[in-house]
Amino acid sequence: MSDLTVQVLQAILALGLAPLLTGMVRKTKAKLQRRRGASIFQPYRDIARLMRKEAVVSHDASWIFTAAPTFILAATWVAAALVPMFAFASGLSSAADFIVMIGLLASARFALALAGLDIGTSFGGLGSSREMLFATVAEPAILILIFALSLICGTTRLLDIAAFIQTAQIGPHISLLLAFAGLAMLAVVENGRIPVDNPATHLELTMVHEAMVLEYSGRHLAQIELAASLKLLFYVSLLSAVFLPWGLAPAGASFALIGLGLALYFVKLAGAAMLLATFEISIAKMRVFRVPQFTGVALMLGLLAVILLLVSRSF
Amino acid sequence: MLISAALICQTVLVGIAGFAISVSAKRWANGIIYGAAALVCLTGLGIALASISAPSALTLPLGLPWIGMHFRIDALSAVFAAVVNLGGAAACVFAIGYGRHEQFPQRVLPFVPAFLAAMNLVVLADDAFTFLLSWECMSLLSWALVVSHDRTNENLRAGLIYMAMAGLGTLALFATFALLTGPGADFTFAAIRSHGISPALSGVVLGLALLGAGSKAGLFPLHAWLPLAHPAAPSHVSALMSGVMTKVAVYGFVRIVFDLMGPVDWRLSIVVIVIGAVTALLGVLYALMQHDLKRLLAYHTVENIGIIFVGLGLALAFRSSGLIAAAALAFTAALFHVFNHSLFKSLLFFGASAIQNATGERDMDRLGGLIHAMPQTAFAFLIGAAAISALPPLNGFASEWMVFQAAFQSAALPQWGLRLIIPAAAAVLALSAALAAACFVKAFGITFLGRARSDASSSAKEVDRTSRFAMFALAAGCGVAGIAPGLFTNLLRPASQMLTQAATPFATLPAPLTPIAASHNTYNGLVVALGIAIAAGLIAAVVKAFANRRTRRSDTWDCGHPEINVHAQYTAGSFAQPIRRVYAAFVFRARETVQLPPPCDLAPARLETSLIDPVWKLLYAPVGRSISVVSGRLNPFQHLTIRYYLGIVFVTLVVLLTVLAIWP
Amino acid sequence: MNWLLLPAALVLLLPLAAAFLLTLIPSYRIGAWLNIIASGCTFLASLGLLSVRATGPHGLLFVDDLNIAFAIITSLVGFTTAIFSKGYIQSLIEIGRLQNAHLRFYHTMFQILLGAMNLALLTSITGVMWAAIEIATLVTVLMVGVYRSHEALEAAWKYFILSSVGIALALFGTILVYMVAQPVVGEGLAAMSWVKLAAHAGTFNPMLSSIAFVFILLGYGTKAGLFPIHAWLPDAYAEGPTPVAMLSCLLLNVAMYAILRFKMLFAGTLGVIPPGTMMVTLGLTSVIFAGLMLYRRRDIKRFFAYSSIEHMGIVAFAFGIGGPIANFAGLLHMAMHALTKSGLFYVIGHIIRVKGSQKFDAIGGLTSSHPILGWTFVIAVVAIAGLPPFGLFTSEFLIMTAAVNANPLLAAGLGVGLLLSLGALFLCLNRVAFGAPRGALRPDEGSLLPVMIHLAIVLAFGLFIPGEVTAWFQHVARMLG
Amino acid sequence: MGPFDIAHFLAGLVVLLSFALLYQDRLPPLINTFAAQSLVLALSVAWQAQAQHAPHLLITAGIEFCFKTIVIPLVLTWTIRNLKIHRTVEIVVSVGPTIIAGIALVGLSMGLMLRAGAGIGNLAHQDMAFALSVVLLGLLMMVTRRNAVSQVIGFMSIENGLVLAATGARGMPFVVETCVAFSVLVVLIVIGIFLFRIRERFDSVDVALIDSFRGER
Repeated sequence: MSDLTVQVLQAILALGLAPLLTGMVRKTKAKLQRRRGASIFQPYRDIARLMRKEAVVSHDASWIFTAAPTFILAATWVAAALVPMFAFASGLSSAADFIVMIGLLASARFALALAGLDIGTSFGGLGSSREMLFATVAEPAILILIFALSLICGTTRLLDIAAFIQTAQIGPHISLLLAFAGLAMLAVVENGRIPVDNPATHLELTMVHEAMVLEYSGRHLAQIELAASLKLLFYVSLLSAVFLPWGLAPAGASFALIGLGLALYFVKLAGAAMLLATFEISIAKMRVFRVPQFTGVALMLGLLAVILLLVSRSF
Repeated sequence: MLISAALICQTVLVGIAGFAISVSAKRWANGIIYGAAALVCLTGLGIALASISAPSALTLPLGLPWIGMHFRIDALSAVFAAVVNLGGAAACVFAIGYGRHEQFPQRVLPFVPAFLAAMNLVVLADDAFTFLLSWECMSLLSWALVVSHDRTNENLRAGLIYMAMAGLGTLALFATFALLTGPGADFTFAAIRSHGISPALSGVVLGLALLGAGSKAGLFPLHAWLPLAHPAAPSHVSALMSGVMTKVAVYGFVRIVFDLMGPVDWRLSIVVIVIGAVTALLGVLYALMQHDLKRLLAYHTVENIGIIFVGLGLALAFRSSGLIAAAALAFTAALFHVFNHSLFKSLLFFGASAIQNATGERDMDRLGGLIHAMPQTAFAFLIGAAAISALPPLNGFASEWMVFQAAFQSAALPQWGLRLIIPAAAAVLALSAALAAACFVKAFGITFLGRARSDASSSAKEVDRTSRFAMFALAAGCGVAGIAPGLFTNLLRPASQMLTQAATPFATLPAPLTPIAASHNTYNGLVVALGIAIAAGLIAAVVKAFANRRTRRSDTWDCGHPEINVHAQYTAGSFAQPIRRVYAAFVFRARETVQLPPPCDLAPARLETSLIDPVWKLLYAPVGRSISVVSGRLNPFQHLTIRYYLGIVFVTLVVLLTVLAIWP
Repeated sequence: MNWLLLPAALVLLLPLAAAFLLTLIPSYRIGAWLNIIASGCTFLASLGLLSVRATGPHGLLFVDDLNIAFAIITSLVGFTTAIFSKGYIQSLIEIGRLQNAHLRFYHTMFQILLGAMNLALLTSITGVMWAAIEIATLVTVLMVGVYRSHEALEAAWKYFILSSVGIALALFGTILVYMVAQPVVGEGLAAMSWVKLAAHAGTFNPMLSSIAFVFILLGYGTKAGLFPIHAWLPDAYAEGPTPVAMLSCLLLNVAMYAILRFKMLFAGTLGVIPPGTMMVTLGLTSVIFAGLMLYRRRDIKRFFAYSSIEHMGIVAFAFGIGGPIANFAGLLHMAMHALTKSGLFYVIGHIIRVKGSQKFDAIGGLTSSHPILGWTFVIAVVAIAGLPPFGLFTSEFLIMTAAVNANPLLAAGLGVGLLLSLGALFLCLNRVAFGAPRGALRPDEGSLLPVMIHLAIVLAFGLFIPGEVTAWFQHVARMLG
Repeated sequence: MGPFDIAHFLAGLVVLLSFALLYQDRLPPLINTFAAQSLVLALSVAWQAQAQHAPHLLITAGIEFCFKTIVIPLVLTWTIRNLKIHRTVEIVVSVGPTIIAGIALVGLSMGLMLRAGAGIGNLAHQDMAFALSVVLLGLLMMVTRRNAVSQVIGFMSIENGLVLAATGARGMPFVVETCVAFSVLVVLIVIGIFLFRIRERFDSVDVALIDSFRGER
């Protein structure tokens, strides 16, 4: 199958699977909390419902407010589409590396924060300023982790990283482990999951993401919700691509291999959902000003990984 | 001969300045002067671009009689000349409209063209004397512009501090060139290059160069004058000083350290990297604490200068270990960032001055909701803000991405010290980038979004056409440089070939930007931009097709409190509060005190925050104090009676004689 | 004697003749004109000196490249000062601060001062130079006291006592020099003539010559206003008439010239302490001290008096460092400073006339209230601050370069001093030239042309130094060793 | 005893008399001591005149004698009487330390000249040493005494030192002229004291002004 088709397939699949992942997480949480919970397809229904509703926009809103959701979704989507999910699609891999993906998410965040400020409510401001605070701690951590990865694999291109991990016999590399832990923590922070933020709450003191999108409704909200779950999917497939790339079909592989890749990918998604849900119900939400420390741990892990690598290389 | 053409341009600029002196009072003067200056700058830009690949030199029988005035335009100076003239042209075009609101045109008009000429001459100079002459003229003319609105004391104070720092820098450069030249009096760069410099001295020279160029570029802790002086000047001049003059300072550093000094020890590169990283971080932290828009922008200049110096430091480190490909990458990244910063910083200052014209306000806490009144300015400013926050697919991201790629090459360095410091520096850069994003969410959000916080901002009008044209031109530049960075890195190849003996691979559109080799990491702004566009298009189409298209305009949800006060919105201070609490508590000893009124008292509760600027507290204030103390102690010398003076003469005589008597 | 020395004779005789005439002329208007004309002729005659470059000694006079330079600067500044003093005197008469009788006296003294300074420059005998400088000093004392106000008399008296002691020291130094030279050169006039002495330079008794130089340095240094023997200078500048301040700039030069001559003699001898070291020490302390003092001044004339001390310090420093570059720079600096500073005092004279006071509190916002005067002042201050594109920038650049290569620590000290004065000068600009106008707003009558001329020359030298001048200065620099 | 010994002896006497000047604490005897010093100086100059076969030095001697030994002292005494200057010398540093300082200065000048030693005649440089010490002692006096009169006398003793030096230097030209030129200074100072009615000290023209005006306040 040609690169481009795989690429397109990935893009569509990412968009299509994102709500499913969210649904799975919710379902698992409900089960673990001894609730029946909504079906794993509930997110699709929500989005459809929102699409059907009319959009309510404040008098004070500017074009930023209405344009932001589309841009956010688009940027996140491009980022997600560039992550190898089930096969090596080198079609656009030369266009963007790990840093670019982070940059794309940063652009999305920038737009979201502006949208939060656009109405001029204190909720929006609160959400934006906290979101940006989290970002300031998260981004250096991510960069250091990328640094560690590039030290291990000699590249920052996700495809090559995945390929390297898949083929090279590095075994259980301690720095790799550290990097994994760090990235996982960052994924939690970036997606505003418990303990950092609670996507299910509407209690103003605790919410960050929800505070920014409080004013949204109808199709705008739908796009934002979709973007949120897409971001989650992005991180899950990122982690799986970097740290368990096994099963990724090589470029130009046969349908069989791609099918295998797909199957494995679903398994990975389900596993990730399980893990996330378990993690979330087993921990309490923390205070806003503890979050930088939480992220700081990730940063430390990254630095530790780098230093270990340097030591192992120089001696 | 290109160089002579360039020099003629400068002469014309000086001529325009002279003409401006006589006519500046007239109403029509503004347009003509700035228009002419803009044309000359565009010509200069053309010359610069033409001479990137065709260096040329010229010697005039001026200056020091035994060497004359040497001028030369090579790959490096051509790049910087291009930056200078581009920024100059933009500023002049902007000023055609903006300058009409100038209060004292006769204090501004004559100096701007001369200032441009001086900056050009710095870049073109090819001997130490000419370089320093133009350098100091540049400082002097910009000082005149800083104090052009001389009725406010802070402007005068800013001018004073600026001039003192400039003097310090110039003296440092005197010493630098004196050491480079040696006892002889042949100050031509060629001669300096020929006899090189002893390794023992290279450390001193680098330190002096950092002092000299850094004080003008705004390296920490020499940046103190910058946020005072840049906002004090008329806004298009602020744009010139921030966007262009700091780049001339960078040029001075590059010329001295990369070109004249010859090989540099790797230990010295650590100094540059560390200073750069510290500057970047503290610059953006300072910026976050501001609520004056122009001062915020000035502090961001400090941050970006830090990023540039990190790039230069990396280049030095790689070059000292012979990793020329990596060195070329780092060097190109730094120069590319120089170019990008000049674009978006000018753009942002234009936006700020447009706001100042429309509202008469610089304090963000008295603005807000301007996007409704001035949509086009808002859009241009948004582009600039996104670019300076290093967001793809704009140009700021492209250059910072290259810096990061360069940092990733550090694994190949033999010195473990560098291999430990460079990742840390990279992390600091990422942190400052994230903080910059936060800062510009604040700057744009508080200024343009939300609801108007004062009548001034609610009754604002869009600025005139030429000003908008200048802004959009620069915004377009940011876009193009972000989508097709290859176009610009190609222009930098001769310079990097000259100074690092290597260059980044030649980029042909639509091929991606390749730092080292095509097999390695690459970034294609075009594809990313297209991807976003296509995705957005698809989404929009889908939404249009399937979603409910009705939109109801209604009031903001007020949580049940009717008519929310505009002051309930987040302000610059409150937006920065979490960041202040996390970061500034340590750096600036930020303290918050809440005073709640006693129960049943309707007085408002007060939240007071206090910041302490460590640099002023620990460096500048003591100097000033010691000067006044010492001069105070010595002052009585002026009030003595004749007999005491005779006593002094007597003592001096006896002391000298005694010295003679006991001298071995 | 050789007809070639005609210009030299003229330079000396013209002022004396003029002085004699001026004593006879009652009307101060004619007097002022005559004063101008005489000074003008003297200036032309001094230009004539260029034609007799480097002809050896002729009796009491001799001309070489070194003293031509000084003579020309002296008579040029004397000329412009005369022009300035005409308008200045007019205004003083109108205020009634001076009477006609004083003016007769004043003009006579003016010419005598010029003549004495030229004599000190052109004579070939150490003793005659001493006498000439003494006369110049006494005349300056009388001119400083011409206002008869308490402050003026105080200043004059202070100046008088201190400089008489200085003169005594200088005389003792001169005698010592004779003692030093006598065994080598032989008795009589020979042991006092520059040429003979210069011929035997380097063969003198080192200890004795060091002692002699100490006395010379302190004696003439008092005139040159070097720290710590500068005390008279600010008072004399501030309390005397402005033209006197302008002429004092010249007296400083003359004193420095004397010191230089003696340094040339002893530089060669392996003195116990080389003369250069002493000059560098005094110069550096003067620069830093003056730089600090500038911050405490409240009187514009005193302020620039201290700036003069600073610049003489720089010059002494440069010559102390020695070597072709530093000496060249020292000469350039001296010339440029004389021109710039006298021009500056010219502007200040106008400012004081406009504002009717010389206190900073009463002067402000000139660029707004009197644009031309204000901006001229700004330019002059920029020039005196050693900023481009003016001549002092070139000289300071060369001095710093030489100093860095000679001894970085000294260079650092000089840098501190320069920085201090730079800050003070711009502080002064903020007070005087910018901000809201303060003080009286009388219109400024009288032309600023002479200042323009001075500044134009300084500007020209900042950008382009004519080849002849260069060769000439370089030759002098080589003479200075 | 040889010619130089006498010159030497007279020069030593002059130094001794400078010490005497330092020692005096009342004005009239101070003036008289100065007159004595000038007299001795005149003698030594005259001696030098015949020793060096330089008749013009006799003129100098004459000037010294008439002017400094007779005229000036008379004028000063007259001044004291007319201006009602009270007679005690106001001393800053008391006599004892001053004398010790003076001795130190003489030692200094001796040391300097001895180091200079070679080159100039053996006795000539001792004369120089004496002259130098007279100059220094005169300065010391000007610095440590407050009265205008005593300071004038200090200044004139400096001049004595100069004359001693000038005449000590063999065949120095312009000695006479120099003496005249210098005496002009002295006269001017004395006139100044009259003019400004300086009673006690010439720190300031007008004592009342010392506080109001010094440099700037």
